[in-house]
Amino acid sequence: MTAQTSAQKLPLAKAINESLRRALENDPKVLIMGEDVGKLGGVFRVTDGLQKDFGEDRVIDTPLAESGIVGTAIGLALRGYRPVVEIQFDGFVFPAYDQIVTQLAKMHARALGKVKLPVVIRIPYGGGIGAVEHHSESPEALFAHVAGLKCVSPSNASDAYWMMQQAIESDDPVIFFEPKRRYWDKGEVDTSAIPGPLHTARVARAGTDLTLAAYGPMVKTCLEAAAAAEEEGKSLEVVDLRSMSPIDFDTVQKSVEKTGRLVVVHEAPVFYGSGAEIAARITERCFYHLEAPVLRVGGFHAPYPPARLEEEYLPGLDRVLDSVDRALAY
Amino acid sequence: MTAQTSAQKLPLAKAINESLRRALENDPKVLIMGEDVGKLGGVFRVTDGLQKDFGEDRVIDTPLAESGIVGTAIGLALRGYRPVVEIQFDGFVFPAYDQIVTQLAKMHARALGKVKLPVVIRIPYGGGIGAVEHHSESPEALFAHVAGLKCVSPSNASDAYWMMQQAIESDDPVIFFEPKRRYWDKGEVDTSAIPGPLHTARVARAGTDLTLAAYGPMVKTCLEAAAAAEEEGKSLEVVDLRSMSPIDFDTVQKSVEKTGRLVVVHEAPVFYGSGAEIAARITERCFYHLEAPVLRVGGFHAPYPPARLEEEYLPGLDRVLDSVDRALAY
Amino acid sequence: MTVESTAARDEARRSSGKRTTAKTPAKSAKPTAAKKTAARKTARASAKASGGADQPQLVQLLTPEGERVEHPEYSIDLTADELRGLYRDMVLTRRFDAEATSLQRQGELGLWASLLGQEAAQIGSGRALRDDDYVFPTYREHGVAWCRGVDPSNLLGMFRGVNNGGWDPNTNNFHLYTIVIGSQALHATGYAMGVAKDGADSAVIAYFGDGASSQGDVAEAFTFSAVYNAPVVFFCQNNQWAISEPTEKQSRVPIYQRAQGYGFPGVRVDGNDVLACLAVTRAALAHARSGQGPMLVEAFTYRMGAHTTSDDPTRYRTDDERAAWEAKDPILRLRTYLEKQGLADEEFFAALETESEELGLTVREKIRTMPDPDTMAIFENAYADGHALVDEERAQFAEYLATFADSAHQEGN
Amino acid sequence: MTVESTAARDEARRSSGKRTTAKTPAKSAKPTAAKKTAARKTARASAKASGGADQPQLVQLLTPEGERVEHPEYSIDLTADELRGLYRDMVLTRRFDAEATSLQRQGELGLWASLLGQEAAQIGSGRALRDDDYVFPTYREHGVAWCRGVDPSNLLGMFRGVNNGGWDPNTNNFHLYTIVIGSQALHATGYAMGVAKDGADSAVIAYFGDGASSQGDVAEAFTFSAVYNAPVVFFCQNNQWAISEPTEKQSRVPIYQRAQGYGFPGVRVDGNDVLACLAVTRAALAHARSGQGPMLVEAFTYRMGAHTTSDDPTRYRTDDERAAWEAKDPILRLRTYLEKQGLADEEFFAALETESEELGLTVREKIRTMPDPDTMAIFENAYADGHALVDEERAQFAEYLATFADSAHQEGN
Ligand SMILES: Cc1ncc(C[n+]2csc(CCOP(=O)(O)OP(=O)(O)O)c2C)c(N)n1
Ligand SMILES: Cc1ncc(C[n+]2csc(CCOP(=O)(O)OP(=O)(O)O)c2C)c(N)n1
Ligand SMILES: [Mg+2]
Ligand SMILES: [Mg+2]
Repeated sequence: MTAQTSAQKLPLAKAINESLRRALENDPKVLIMGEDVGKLGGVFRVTDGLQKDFGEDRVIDTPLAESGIVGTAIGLALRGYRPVVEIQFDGFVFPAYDQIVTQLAKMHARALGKVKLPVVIRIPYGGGIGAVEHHSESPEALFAHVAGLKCVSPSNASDAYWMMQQAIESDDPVIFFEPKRRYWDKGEVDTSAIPGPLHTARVARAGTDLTLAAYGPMVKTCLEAAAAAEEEGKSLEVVDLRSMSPIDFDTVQKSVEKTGRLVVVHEAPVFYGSGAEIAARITERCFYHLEAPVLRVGGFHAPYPPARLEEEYLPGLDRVLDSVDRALAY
Repeated sequence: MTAQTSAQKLPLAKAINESLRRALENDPKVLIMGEDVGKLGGVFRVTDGLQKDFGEDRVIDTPLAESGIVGTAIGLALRGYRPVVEIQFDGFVFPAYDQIVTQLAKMHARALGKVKLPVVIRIPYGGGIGAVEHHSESPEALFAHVAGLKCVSPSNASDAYWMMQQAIESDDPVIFFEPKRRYWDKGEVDTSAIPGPLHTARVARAGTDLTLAAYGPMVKTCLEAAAAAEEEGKSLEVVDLRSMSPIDFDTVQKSVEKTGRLVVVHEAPVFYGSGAEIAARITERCFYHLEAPVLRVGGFHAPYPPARLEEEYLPGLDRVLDSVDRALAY
Repeated sequence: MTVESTAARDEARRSSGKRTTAKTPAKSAKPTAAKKTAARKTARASAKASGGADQPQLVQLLTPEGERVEHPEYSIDLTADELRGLYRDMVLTRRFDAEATSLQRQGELGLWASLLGQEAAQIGSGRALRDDDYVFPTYREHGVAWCRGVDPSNLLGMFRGVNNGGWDPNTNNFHLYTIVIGSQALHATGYAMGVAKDGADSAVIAYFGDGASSQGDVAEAFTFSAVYNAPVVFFCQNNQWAISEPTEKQSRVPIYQRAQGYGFPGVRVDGNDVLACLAVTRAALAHARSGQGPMLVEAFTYRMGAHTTSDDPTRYRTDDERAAWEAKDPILRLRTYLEKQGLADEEFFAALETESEELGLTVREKIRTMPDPDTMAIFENAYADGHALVDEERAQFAEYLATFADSAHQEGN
Repeated sequence: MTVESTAARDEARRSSGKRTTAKTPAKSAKPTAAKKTAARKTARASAKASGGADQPQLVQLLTPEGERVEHPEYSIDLTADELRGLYRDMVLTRRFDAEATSLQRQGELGLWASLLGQEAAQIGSGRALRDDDYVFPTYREHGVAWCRGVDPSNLLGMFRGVNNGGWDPNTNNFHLYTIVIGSQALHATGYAMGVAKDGADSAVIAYFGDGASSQGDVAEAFTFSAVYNAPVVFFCQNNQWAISEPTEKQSRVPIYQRAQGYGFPGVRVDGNDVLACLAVTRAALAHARSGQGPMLVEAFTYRMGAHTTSDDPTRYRTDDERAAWEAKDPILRLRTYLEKQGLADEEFFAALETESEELGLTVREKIRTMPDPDTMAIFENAYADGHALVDEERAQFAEYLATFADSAHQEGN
């Protein structure tokens, strides 16, 4: 069994590092670009050692200008390269938003399919690390709403490794949201296992009473909530969505048809968040199965608070379980 | 009755023009800024004549740089001005997105309330005018999701006049979405009538069988649909939301509690659109009243198509009525 | 140097040629640094005055009166054939442009952005390019498209509303028209970074306007291209207007000077002089090719017509200004020169007149028979690898449309 | 010129003084245009070399060895008291900064961005300001904050995570720290446009770093301020690093030259020379005040420490570099000068040492007793006029929290 030999326990950040390394090795057209991705290896060390091994021509420290980074990545993609761009923190993607929304997302359609834009934009996102302003945002809905983009977020090291491989192989632009507070969480990564398709959800824990749907950093929270609920005799199913655009509604639907109840959990503000889309669509698909309205747990409609308040702001075990109880009370 | 004397029939664009004029007259701190807003009076003539009457110091033609326009408007607001910024077309707001999301929206909170940001950003939005790419976008969800902003859209001349007055008076940043394809629609404007609060919805047509909720350009479409449905013996209530952040859920809830069915209509893509938020929240509020899932009619998850296809892409009478039928079939 | 000579090309033009720094011709590879102008200590009032009296020296090789003049840094030596070719390019471009304007008036196009007055800037720069070079245009580069061999009627698709860009960018190394002002400057820079990585000696050219010079994206393109020494030429057509705003609303000094502050040369050329535009762009491209990095060319010209067919310039500028610029017409001056020098005869002009008319007719014919896109094209090419939701929506919409077909069918029964 | 002299101020500082162009002192209002440097025709290799050998002339009034030198354009004449004041400012700022760094190590702060090495740039420019001037800082302007009289412990709030900015910007005309690189340059420009509209003769100063110079927002600020002739000084502290990236990754020519291309003067000053920073900033502010528009000051300095306490500079730069810059220490050179000239005695230095220690203790004490924000502060100040959803969420969350209180209470029963 060769699979055995290629499995190793890695922190999520290191899994991405290994995945980038493999992509750089396999395809000379793959480039890494961003602020401090070179010698420093990125502020989270996700690109650690890559410039040393692949050179400054392939692992590129860029000027401090996000629109410039994405705009030139588009040009490089038009020339046949496959740039993997790092945005240093979630809150700093907005200067690049115009290039992403009006150019990157639309250019394939604009050209009637004649050009491809295989650009991956890596964004370490979400809170929980005690950071200052702009370092804890969860802007995924602002990208998932935009046609032409795909958005994914791994919740564990193995998915991080494989989803990055698949994102880089994709001929579409992919916004790759990395759950920064899980960077140090270790998980088994089998670099020879053949993964399923990029945009499919995964039942992370089976259950019968209620479905929790989440992605990225909140999957762990939901799994903890499910474990806690079990002690109270409640059986929760946890679906790891993995992809926010497209969303694998079939897997969620199947789960909800079984459990009859759904709670969606994300760090982003609830208002206009991904939970709204999931609630709306699952309610339509499962109207006669739902025994309670789809409930949502997420951030409040207020700017992300200073670090000393983030514990209260972020959905944690208690808030998830509170919503579970509310849903079960219907 | 003085109200009678101040009423006049105006196109929606002209109603905004009159409203801006009144604001410039009443408050020396009000400024108009944007590309071509001066001599030209804007590409839609919404600022027509204002520079002539109020001078270049108050009606300011800016360099061609949207981030610069919004960024300097923030500085002017900090100095005590009340800038009303024009973005020439919906698709050109994105270079300013960073300033809007990371600065304008958050600065009041960042300063613990010590500074105010009374900036209005006017965006002519939506399709239906046969324009080229980037001139027909409906990006409201991308702003409504962002805490710190308020988002409104009038559907008729009178609301346009009054909502602009109220937006300028607001001490919060307001994104003012102007339904450009309704600019030429005339309506009665009573400049002396005292309006209701800015963020309340309005029942535009009473009905009993189903509620249609919309804002901006789609209100007219919904009213037409309701009229058509009446001929088929269906009584549709139309709620003009007027505000996308906050949303007046109470008014929608009240309507849905009566009708038991809701269809939300907007031009923006359905996926992660405002309809999702409304569906999710109203389903939660009216779980036992709803006889059908909340259905949504809107744009598809594809870049806005070339003009020759926009009739098919945009929600029209037929697509609204199709969803009405589907909802009534439950 | 004619459109026929390039139009038929179908293969991708990516050159595999390696960069050969030594090969660069000594003369043309040595563009001068921009004239140094001390930063002006402008008092508030004078900040508004610019673009007028104190214009810096333009590079000019052909005066408005049709006289050939020499320039110490830029020279050109063209055959009669080449000169007639440039003339023909300008005339046909203008004819095509006029045809498009009238097609718009007749409702065949939703909009048209005329290049009237900017033919020399576009043909001069366009003819300086090699096949393997790559072009990133705005929405007004019809003359450059012509030089690249893009079928003119293809340019009309987006203005008619049947598509957002109707050609394969890689067939003619001519990217799609870009509407969001300034964004293509970064694409060009990135593409040029790729060219350099490939070790090719191609160059890239990014077109933009005077208004665009204010966009942060253009500044970032200057920064990136300078830092990476990317082989890109920034070609700014300063036609003195950004819709209704004169250039003073974008800069208080001539735009070519911007380059200096980023560490690369900038030069201002008479944008109505096709010979100077050709010579300067050639030099700038050679500069890029030879590994010296970016260069900014400001072609000082004039937008003779409205911004687009939706615009009404009478609201913001006087006829006098236009009249003054008519005397500097780019086509007229080359014709005068050709005639005075006996480089073209009546026959040539007559034949060109006929060719012009034929081009007009062909374009008119093509546009009138241009099919509307299929409804389901809404869903095509949203993604290269597909997207589950798009598939779902496509299927639902097809079903929805079928209900009409059915009812029509039933009614027909 | 001490912090006490300004700290107590409470009223808003907006000056009602009208601009009086004539009043400007002849000497300081005449800053020179940046030295003209021909745009360099840099070959690929040499594009990477910069910031090193061929540095342009810096404005310097006090050498690293503590010698007073004269400059043809910028002069300064300070009393002994003023000189000691500058020294005291720098020493106390450094002490405060060191205290914050150690508070971070002890877990009292989540992060700290040290200004170590940049004291002269900040105190020199900060002390050039008038009360009615307005400051837009980055996240590192602790020395400028000190000059403005902002209580130093207030600066710590955001680094401790109790708020995102703990002072009222209008009390000291010192805007909140801005983290999104470059965006404050536009706020400063807009504010300055407002100052001009008010007819006031105040000036505005925008701080940013060498890395920030690449952001489109900074370029747009240059454009807007030039076009509107806004009274703003752009003060770029080129500390030669943007986290791990050296300045060559941002520009291939010195940053002060950028200004010229936008039509206003740029000047490079020795950023470790407090006298030169004061003189040059005074001149730039006078330039702005007198209606001549913006000016760019590049203070060439060095980030002695890590980017922030999260950073590990050993990964990307050598100790040698730091050692070389230690010899240019801004505090040391002023001390040498004060001592050599007999402008300060042992008593002064001893008293300052005591004051430093006291400052450290006060700050330490204040931070340790700084209360955590109330949970419900999450919902405060999201909007000025309220927002129905925020009200709803606040109420729901309070109810939710109450369930815990209740159960605790019940358990307690
Ligand atoms: C980001 C953006 N903002 C605004 C517009 C609307 N717009 C289209 S063309 C134009 C003026 C462009 O002027 P210039 O760059 O000088 O080019 P020209 O049209 O003169 O060729 C404007 C404001 C746009 N297309 N993109
Ligand atoms: C838009 C944006 N992108 C990235 C960052 C992350 N970041 C914080 S500081 C910094 C480097 C800034 O360098 P410089 O402008 O030279 O200022 P310095 O830190 O040296 O004072 C970076 C990349 C940010 N804060 N904002
Ligand atoms: Mg122009
Ligand atoms: Mg720096």
